[in-house]
Amino acid sequence: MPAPLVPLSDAISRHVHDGDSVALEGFTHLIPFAAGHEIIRQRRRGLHLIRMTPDLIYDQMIGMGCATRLTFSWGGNPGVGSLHRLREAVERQWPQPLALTEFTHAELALAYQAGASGMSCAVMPHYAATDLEALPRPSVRRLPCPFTGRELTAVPAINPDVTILHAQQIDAAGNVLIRGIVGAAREAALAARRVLVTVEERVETLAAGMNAVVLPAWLIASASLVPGGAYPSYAQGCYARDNRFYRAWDEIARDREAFSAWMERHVLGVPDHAAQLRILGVAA
Amino acid sequence: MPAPLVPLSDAISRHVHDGDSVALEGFTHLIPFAAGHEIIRQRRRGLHLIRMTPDLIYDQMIGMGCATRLTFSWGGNPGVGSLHRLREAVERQWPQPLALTEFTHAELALAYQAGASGMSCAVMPHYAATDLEALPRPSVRRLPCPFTGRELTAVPAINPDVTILHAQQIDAAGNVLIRGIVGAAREAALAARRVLVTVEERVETLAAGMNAVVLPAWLIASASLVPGGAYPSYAQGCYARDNRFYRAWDEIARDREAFSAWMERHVLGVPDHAAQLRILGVAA
Amino acid sequence: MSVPAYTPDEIMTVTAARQLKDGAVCFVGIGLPSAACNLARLTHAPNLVLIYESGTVGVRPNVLPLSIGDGELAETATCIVPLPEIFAHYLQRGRVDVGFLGAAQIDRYGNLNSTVVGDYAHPAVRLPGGGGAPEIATYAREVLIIMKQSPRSFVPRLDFRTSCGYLGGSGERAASGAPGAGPRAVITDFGMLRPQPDSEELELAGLYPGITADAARQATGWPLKVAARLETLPPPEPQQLATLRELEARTRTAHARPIHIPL
Amino acid sequence: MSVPAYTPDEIMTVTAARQLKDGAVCFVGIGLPSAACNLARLTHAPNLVLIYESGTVGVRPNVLPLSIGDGELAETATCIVPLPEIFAHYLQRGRVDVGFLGAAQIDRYGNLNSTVVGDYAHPAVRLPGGGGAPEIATYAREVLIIMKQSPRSFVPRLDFRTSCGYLGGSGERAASGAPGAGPRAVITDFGMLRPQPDSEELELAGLYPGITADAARQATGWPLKVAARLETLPPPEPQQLATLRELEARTRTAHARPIHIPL
Repeated sequence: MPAPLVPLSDAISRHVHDGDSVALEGFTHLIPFAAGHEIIRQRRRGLHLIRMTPDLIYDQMIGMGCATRLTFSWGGNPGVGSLHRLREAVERQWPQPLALTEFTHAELALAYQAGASGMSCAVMPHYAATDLEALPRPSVRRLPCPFTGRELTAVPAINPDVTILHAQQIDAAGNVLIRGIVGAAREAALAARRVLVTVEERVETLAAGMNAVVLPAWLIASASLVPGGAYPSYAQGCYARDNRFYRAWDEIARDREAFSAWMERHVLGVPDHAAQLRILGVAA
Repeated sequence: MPAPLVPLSDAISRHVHDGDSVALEGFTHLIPFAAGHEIIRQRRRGLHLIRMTPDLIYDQMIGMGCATRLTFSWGGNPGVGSLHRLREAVERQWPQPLALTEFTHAELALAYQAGASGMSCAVMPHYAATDLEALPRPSVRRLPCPFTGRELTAVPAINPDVTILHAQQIDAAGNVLIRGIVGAAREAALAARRVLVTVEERVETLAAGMNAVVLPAWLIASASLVPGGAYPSYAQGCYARDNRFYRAWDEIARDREAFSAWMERHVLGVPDHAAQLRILGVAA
Repeated sequence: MSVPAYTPDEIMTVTAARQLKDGAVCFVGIGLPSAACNLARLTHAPNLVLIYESGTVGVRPNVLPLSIGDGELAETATCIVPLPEIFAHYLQRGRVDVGFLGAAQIDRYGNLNSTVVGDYAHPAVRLPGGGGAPEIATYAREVLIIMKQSPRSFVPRLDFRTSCGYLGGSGERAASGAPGAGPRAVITDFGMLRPQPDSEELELAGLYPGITADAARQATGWPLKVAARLETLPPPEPQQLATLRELEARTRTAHARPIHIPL
Repeated sequence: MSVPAYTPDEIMTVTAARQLKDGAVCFVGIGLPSAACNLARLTHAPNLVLIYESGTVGVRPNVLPLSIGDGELAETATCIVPLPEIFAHYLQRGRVDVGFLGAAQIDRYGNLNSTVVGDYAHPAVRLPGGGGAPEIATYAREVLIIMKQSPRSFVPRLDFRTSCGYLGGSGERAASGAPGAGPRAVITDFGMLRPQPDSEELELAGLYPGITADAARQATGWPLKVAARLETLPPPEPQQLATLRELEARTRTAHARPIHIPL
């Protein structure tokens, strides 16, 4: 008895609350932009955003004042440069201060994995590699390996209140297929208290090989049909990453006014993602 | 530049030595019987056998005197009953004593995972569940979680000298596809110092979806073409598990003489696995 | 006493199946538990989620597997995950509602032995060992135990505690921090034992038609207590029996099929 | 001095590509490292194994990715693994021969800063952060660093140490237990720096044609030492340049392609 597909606006309004810790995951691929934009439209505040690579979607959410805290491991525009809204929040507290909890990729992936495994923490070898460890952050601790005596790094589990993923397909029973680069999306979902998904299409039976990455329906709190929901990120087999947009964002986000105007026109000023894609000329 | 396919007898004689720790993995599915039988034919001695579920293949290797140590987590004939040769080695030291290192499934899977990750150990929550913990075994230790203070169980990494897997396909570049139930096969392979594979068939390009389980060629020390190499276990998409044989084994293995006669006729008395399959009437 | 129109295995299987609510997530063991779960799925609980420790999630087999990892499970699964994940992401993460266990020995608090009879270092009988049982016993929200009752298997003291029930009873399990609630019922060939709410000692809670409490007591190696309200468990319904027998007939045919490997 | 027939980026890329032996397993970063690795693969090292941190192993892209996870990588990979595994099973397990790094700041021992300029709590410039770099720097058997040389980036003292080079030099890295050997070379727009074997301080080891040691010194924020044998690095070969330019032309065309999403 899978939950029926619900409009994305209903899913966000029901499952994402002010002050929640929220992970919109997907490593470069399948980033749930439509869901992030709906969170902006619904003016959520005080969110603790969690993502390995904040990417443009968190740049936008941070710039629009949704977040007071960010847990991340690499905060740039991939292949392009800075996330200017993230930078301005950290460097000049605009639109408000943003508390950072910073990990390396390996640490944050492990933190999700620990959360997905019902653990309070997980361990990796420790080496004197980085000043990150010296920060006053509540993130990693050292302990000796009980077998070798060598130092280990313990990373605390992350269990987001909500994890949101975008995926290619949902079947009639509500099972969800992710095809291509998965990043730590599955671990972030399994770690979460609630899992929301947006999907490109609904099918009778998933086009999935025997060892495909499938999230069973019973792990999912809510599913919404949002074609193009990962744009300007991509959905393998559906549409490519809009590398032109990622480059163009550098200029848009560099300036507060240009940023605000873009968000006004393309996010706040539209009812949903489909309307945005039409304005951008990406969808007919 | 993948290594060319080599005869299985060459692979075993080159890569499996007396006294090695050897993991023939595959959870119920894809158990490398042909490789195990070749180890018996080459009369390896003093092996430390490692497998989550010893299954018939280790019953046979133990009964034939290959092993002096066994690391495992469940030692029965699945769905049938006892492994009589394993029992006789433990209960009556026949044909020789067998030292046991015993884990639960979750612990042994974690030990492989730690080995595959270059770790000295990995941790899981600790609960007062089992007397296994009280055994004088070099296996698990306790330590407090540095964040919550709750007790954790640390499991030491396992890094076999050799891991042997059976798989469905190898491609022209030497990459290997596993399709279906994978168990801890991949972790056991990634943990090993040397990986040997036997495969059902060689193809130009793997019949693999984007997220299929593929072992890259450069992780593999040696590959051999052995159709039917998992029999009486199975290879998904190629042939089914011979549940009749698993039931019949109960009678054969119950008695030392019947066991020795069976091994003499079907393993020592044949040049290779294909000949065994013909005698058994399984292959034409 | 009239001869019932069902075997002891059949009424055990049907009784176990009746414990399962539709939609529950079950971690299934091989043998009677597998038959019971699939019978439930084919009758009153079509949305039962069956997980086998081979990493197969959401299976809907047409015939019962002999092993925990038959190809039938892979072919009908929603997804297949590596074995480390089935324990970490599903069981340890608390996603499993019901776990099934059997064993060679059980004590009055539902603790189980599947490791050795006799001394560990010099056992009289070396049993298969823990496998997935210790973690199933710890993490499943509740556990159902299926075992034939005899003084050899229902013992006053385990030779080895492989998997925990209520430890020493009277809340000791909960105090140990074990996440799951422990054994909810032990289904035997005589009837059903349930933990007394305070002491957590197993007591006879139900009997199959025609079975006496005395018979059950004699098949138990400790002085078996009887619940204040001793239930008579219903016999299998015709439709349940028919479904189970068809399932087992299909299974026998499938398992007898000879294997042919083209070389 | 004649104008060379190649850009600084081109000779940096070709020089980096030349460091790669056929068959090596490379953990590839985006930008120049990605161009260098694919150039090597398309010329002298067809069996180079390229791993991107998005979990794509053994990729053979026809165009360069803009991001670390473009679809082109997934489509041409031998296999795709989850992100936790690419770090645990490949990098941490010691399977990576060569890791590539860049940064905003480097010091004389090859330590790198990609976190902040200024104070961490109140930074003048918030940089993207560590990402995969701290672990690449620690675990890759050897590291190649690609950075444009200037006094602002080649600094006497890092504002923040994100990733380790030789720490304080003279064996301090090895003593720390870091599994990898550390930076083997720093490839700049002037030439190449290599660690002096005893002190492990980076020294100027090679210059591109037409570049002087003085120019390189002036672009360095510490007193740059010059190796006893200062090599003149060869210019790109015509075939290398042609291959690189074709690759980049294909890339530009692909990245300029408009996206159409059917709703």
